[in-house]
Amino acid sequence: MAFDIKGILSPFKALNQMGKHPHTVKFPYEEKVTAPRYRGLHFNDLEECIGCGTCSTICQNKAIDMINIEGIDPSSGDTGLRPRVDNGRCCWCALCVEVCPTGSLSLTTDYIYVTEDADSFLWTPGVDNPEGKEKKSFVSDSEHSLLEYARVPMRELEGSERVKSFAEVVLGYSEEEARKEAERCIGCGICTDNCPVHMHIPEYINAIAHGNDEDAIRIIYDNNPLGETCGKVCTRRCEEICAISKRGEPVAIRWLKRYATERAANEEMVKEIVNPTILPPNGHSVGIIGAGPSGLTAAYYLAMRGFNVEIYESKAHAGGMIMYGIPKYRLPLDSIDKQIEYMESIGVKIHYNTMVGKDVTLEELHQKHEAVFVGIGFEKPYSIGLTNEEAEGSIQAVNFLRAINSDKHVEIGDKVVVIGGGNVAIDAARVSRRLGADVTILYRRRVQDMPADWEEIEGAEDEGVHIKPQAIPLELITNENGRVVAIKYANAEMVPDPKGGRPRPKIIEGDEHIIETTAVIGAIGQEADYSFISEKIKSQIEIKRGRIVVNESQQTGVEWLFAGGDIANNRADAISAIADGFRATKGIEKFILNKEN
Amino acid sequence: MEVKLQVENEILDKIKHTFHSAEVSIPRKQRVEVKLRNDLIHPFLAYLKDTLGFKHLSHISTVDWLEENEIELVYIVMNYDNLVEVIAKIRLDREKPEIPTLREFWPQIETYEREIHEMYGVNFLGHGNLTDFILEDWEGIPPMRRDFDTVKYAKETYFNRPGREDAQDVRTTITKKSGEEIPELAKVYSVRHLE
Amino acid sequence: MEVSYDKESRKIVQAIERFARKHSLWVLAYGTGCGAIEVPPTMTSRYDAERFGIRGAATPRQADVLLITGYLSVKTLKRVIRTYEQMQDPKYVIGFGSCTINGGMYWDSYNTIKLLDMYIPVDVYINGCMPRPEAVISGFIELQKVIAEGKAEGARKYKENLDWYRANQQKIIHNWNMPDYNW
Amino acid sequence: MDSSTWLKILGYIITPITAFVVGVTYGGIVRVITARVQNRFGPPITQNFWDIIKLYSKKTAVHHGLMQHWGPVFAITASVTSLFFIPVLKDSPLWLNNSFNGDIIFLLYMMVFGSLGMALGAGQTGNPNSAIGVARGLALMVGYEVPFVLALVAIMIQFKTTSIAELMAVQDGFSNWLIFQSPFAFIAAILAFLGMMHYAPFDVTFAPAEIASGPASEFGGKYLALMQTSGSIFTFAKLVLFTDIFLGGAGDLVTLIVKTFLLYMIPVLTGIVNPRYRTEQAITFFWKWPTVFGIIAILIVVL
Amino acid sequence: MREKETTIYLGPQHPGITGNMMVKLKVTGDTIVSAETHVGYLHRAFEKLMEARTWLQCFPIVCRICVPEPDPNEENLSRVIEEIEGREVPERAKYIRVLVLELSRLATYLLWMGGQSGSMGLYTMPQWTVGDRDYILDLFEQLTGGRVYHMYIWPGGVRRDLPEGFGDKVLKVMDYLEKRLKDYDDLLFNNALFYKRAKGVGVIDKAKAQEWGVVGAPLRGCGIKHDVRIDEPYEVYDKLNFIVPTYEGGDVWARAMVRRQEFEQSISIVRQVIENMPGGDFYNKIPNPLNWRVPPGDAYVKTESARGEFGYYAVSDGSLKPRRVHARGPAYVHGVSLLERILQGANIADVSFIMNSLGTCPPEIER
Repeated sequence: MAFDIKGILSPFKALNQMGKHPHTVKFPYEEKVTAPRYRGLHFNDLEECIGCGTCSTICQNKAIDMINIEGIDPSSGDTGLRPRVDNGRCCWCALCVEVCPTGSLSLTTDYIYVTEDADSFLWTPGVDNPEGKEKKSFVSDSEHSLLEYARVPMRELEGSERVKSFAEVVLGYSEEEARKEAERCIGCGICTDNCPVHMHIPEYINAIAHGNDEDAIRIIYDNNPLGETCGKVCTRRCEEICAISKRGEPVAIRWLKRYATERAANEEMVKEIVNPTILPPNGHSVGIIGAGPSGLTAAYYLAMRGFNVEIYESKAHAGGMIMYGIPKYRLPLDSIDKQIEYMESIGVKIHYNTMVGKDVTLEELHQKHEAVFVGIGFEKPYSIGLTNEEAEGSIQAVNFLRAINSDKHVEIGDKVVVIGGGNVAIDAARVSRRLGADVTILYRRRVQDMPADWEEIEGAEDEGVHIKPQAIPLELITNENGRVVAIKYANAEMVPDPKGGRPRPKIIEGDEHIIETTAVIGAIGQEADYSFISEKIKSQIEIKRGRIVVNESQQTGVEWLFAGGDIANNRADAISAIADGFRATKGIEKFILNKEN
Repeated sequence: MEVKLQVENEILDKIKHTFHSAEVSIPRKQRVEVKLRNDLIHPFLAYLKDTLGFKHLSHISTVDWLEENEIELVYIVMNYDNLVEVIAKIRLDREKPEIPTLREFWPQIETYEREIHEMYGVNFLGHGNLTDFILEDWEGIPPMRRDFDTVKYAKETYFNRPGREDAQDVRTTITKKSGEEIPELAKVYSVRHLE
Repeated sequence: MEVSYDKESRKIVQAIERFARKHSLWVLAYGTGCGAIEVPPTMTSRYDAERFGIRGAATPRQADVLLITGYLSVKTLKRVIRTYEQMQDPKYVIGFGSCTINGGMYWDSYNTIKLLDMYIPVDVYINGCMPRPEAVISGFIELQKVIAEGKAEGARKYKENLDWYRANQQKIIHNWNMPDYNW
Repeated sequence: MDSSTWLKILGYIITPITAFVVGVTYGGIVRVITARVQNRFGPPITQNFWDIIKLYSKKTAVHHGLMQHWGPVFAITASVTSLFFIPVLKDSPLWLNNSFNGDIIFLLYMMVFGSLGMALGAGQTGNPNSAIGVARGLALMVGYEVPFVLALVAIMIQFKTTSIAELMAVQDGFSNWLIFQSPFAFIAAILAFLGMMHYAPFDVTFAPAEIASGPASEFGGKYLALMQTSGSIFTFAKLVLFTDIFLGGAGDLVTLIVKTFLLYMIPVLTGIVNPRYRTEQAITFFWKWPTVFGIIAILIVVL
Repeated sequence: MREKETTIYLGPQHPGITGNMMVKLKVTGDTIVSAETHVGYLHRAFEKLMEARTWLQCFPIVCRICVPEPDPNEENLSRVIEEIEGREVPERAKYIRVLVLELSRLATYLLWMGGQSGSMGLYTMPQWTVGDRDYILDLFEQLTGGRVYHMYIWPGGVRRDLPEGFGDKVLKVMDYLEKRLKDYDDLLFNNALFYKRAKGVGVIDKAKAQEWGVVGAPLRGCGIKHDVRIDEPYEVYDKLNFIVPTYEGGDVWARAMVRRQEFEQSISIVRQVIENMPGGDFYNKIPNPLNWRVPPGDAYVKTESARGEFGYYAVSDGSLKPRRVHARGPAYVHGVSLLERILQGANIADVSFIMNSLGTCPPEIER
């Protein structure tokens, strides 16, 4: 290659291109098909989207706003907001797509938008381009998504190991595991909506992710003094609507709470970390009946606000259902003690073994205190409604658990049948396993219909509990001593409910079986005992389906009487009771201070 | 691994032998990291270039350690014969960052120093041409310093297209609906992407 | 050369003028930002914008269209203003991509302007970061449409609101050492 | 006035218009051909008309001094005047124009006049690129004028005439074309022609990547339209001149168009596939081979 | 007689300028007495912006640092994070990264061929090469979803797996380019006028080359054989066969010849990569990007871009956001101090020509 005649003539060879057909794409008369994963304009599936705003968070251009859209109303697990993209900011990097927990957001093959109007670049994907649904190109399925859809597994005792003792089954997260799990959270806060207390979930998870466990504890204690209990046994409605759960396992909010609260090993540490501001005594006094979750919560926050709080507890130990209803392998005694002691340390007074109605009357309490909060819970079990129910060997689960938790011996033999499908039934079954019995659960409907937590059901199965679904008990068979020796049940099939409810079991005629048993434990529900309330007061309050009707600040028809927990809500779990207690705090404070003025 | 890092170790020994106060480490293959006293950077680079044969200046970087009130200068030089890169770090006082120019070693240092002067306000004594390089008529603190808030500056100086005021905060929307009250201490964690 | 046309012939002349303007868009060769990388493919064999009479012009005096290909740093803005003012009427500006509309990905940068239309009038915006050649061609087609409708009046707008534009420009260009815009 | 005068006046009107139309159309065709080599479709052939109309319709508000206004006017005057002295068609009173004895020499001056006018105009704009472009253009002119003049001198000596019409007359019949009668003069002239047409590798004057289109950099709108008009006419004039001198002229318009078009393709195709020279390289080039050929042509004639 | 000295501002609006910058030239006649580069027209304060963004959010930004060739930036940032973090990259991802890098090198060289010829008035060449580059961009679109800015390589691997039948498509384009390379040879590399223009122009002194910080093709055009791909092999370059061409002379011609040969080598590398593409994962997932912390530390990594050694220095303080990411492109030295030096004494006609041959890319100078 140099300056020679060949070099002069060589370029002229290029002229042969003249004969070739140009490779020009004759746009707009002829369109080049964009790639199947082209990153064009956004499309948002409005039905799928839950308005978590993660797209808006990840956008480094602050191009995405979450806005209210007509026709889309907030609901549980949906903020009602939808993203709007400012195409004057967007750079089509599709990070928003990669972090969308539901996969509703995607990019399309459309990309051309030309206009003279600079103000027309605000687009609400899905609203402005419904046709984008057919043109989706850059999507993020759970394989490609940047979010972590698998939960950090919780370490537990082996099933065979568990049944040997009442040692706590769940071992809790290590620091590293907790951080990793906390990092999965996208911080949207949708979960808080479903939490009865509205705990500050994203905040404390974020604090854990940042390595600030103490901040997490403080945030938890802001509206839940029984955080540790909730960390172990909460029914965690929050996880049901966790944004991550749309495509994967929800963030282990409960376990993270457990991790954080357990970082404070004893009550002094809790006090030191939480360091609550306790207002000086304001001279007012509140009486609380029942040291269950709702009563304790109300007591804690009232005490912090300077009230003189006295709790009247009929039993020897505080805690109510969390003390006596939950087996110790789920919630150890130490943990309860720690929480109670912490409360007592900030000035909550508890009168143990003081039964209202017997040792002291409600009217007396009213004399002594300006307001009274009732949180007695459901202690009286429903009867199972079978023949020979009163026979020896037929036990109520609540009584059974209470007895076991009070270190009393209950004779159940080696072959136990539990009737019911709720958490109490499972608890009773697992406790029976630990007492060495062979346990069968009879449940009317299918396994997936069981109201108990799936983790509990799995745990029970791991421990060797037989679950017999679609089995309707018919009668208890007693021996000559009047002792239950067998139970007769019939298999059932599921038939659709004519009213449109969930399918109902229907007995298959003739398909009856008998199981031999040494004890039958009934666990089909409880109710409250309102005998301590005098007729005069009873006539002023409204009791509906066994529950006292209260207003939004837990106030009953009698203005000084507040109620909470199982007797005031139909959710029957600790966190709802805590929520009631928390709300009652405000109601009581308002009531007393208003009265004063 | 020790055998493989022979060259690196030789260089490390030589540097240690010549500059006793230097902290030398080998972060990985083909890298030797040196932390130096400020006044030693001049002789150190001269030593590297003239004695050890580090002819190629790869990079000069600057890191602002606002919390420690220091500005770190990172010199990365490479030896094309044994393919090792030496990362030399010095730390200057952030209040009055001054260091003699190094432009006699490599002519292109002039460019680096002009930029560092402009972006971090480091004064290279004897440089002679510390004029505007990238910016034009810049007033105020050097923009790459960490205490310069670019978001605030941009907001004050430029315009934003209106029409986005109806944006809602997701967390606030939820709290409004549920009645949750986020305490002050938690609010810092409500913001995603914390500082 | 002032010839008084009657209304009808004035109309015909205007139609011819507009047709010629529409079909002969000379684009100033000034790559102000990163969108400039999609201009060569638009102008070369694969997309061949010359089919529409679009071609490059070396200097502002000869150019009809100024492409603002993305962000403008303050330093460039000063040159762009000067360039725009040097261009002869009728002149058009096309804003490329997000950066010209609302700052784009440099929304928090201390050195780039965010809204182009605060500084010079813009006739057509093209969506994208950066716009593909197809989008660029669509932009030109839109501009042709605007010209045919006689709505591309950026230059007039600029002249009429010169004070407002100047105020915005001088807000960020501290050292204003440019000649006056006097035509 | 007799009919021949009328015819002549008509010719004065028709010739520049034809030159303009043909020149501009050629420009359009060149753009299409270039596009085809470049693997694309290119603009419509009428594109250059729209360009020029658009340029005329542009407002022009640049003022750099009197010469800036006069430059393009000079250029167009020069090209039209040149055209008037070139017989477009053989033996046609309408198209013969003002051919007279000595018009070759006159044309040599006239063709330079336009460039000088442009140079003066561009020089006044104060744009350094223009100044450099002008300097380059003039230097290049010095380069290609040498072989061009040598070739013409050789022909003038050979046929003892300075009239184009007479030269056309001697080229009766295909084999009598000057391209065959004096090939060395033709080679020298055609190489100079490459430079004259300002296509690569001799487009140093306008080189956009170097000096932003050189002399024209400050000219927009109507000035540029004038320059383009004059360029189109001038291109046609040069093509006709070369056809007349070397290719035996043309008896009818079709022949003329075929011949000029083929001739035009030489610089065009060279331009498409070649980069440009640096100015001094270009001048060196002209002073080397083309000049040698020119001298050989003269020597052959003289000896 | 001393001629009068004139000052010429080449740019920022000038057809011959690569990107948006300005060269202030003092000339006498056609000869340049001194040159001064003025940059800053494209300064977007990337490094400042990155300090305010999380590590992942930096990715859409870094590819804008060098507009014609964004991939080395993504590669560098990914690798610098991986080095600080100690994150492993699956083998398949490494191969895909090499594929992307080499395709982008081919695209850049095609653009360069166009620029180099366009700057000397050979306008047919850019029409061809930029048009053909589009086929590579089409490949990128298939692979990454974006034509120019891919945002494809990121820490832990790549963003998406190869689409169905992608290998065949790549090989088809490679065959086409190889065929076209013959046309390019005819038009440009065998062109006598190109030789005449390029030979002896913009000479870099071989003895000074290293000291002046010359890297990439200009360095190899001086006869010095250095390439990051063999000096400090990253990804899987140590498993691929390719030669690093060198040429003596240090002028535009030598640089052009080096690039032309590297063009062939890149085609060969792409073929090898497609042939040896292993199966398995393409991505080692990072944690949830909203909570992704990179442990404290710093690292310097470099990549051989089409224009030379491209280095990234990054410092993490353990938070969600980088403390500092500093990009050092080859043009930082080439486009400023080197250009100023070798323009002295050059012809004014060659400014843009030399600039193109050095691969000056203003956006990476000022970032």
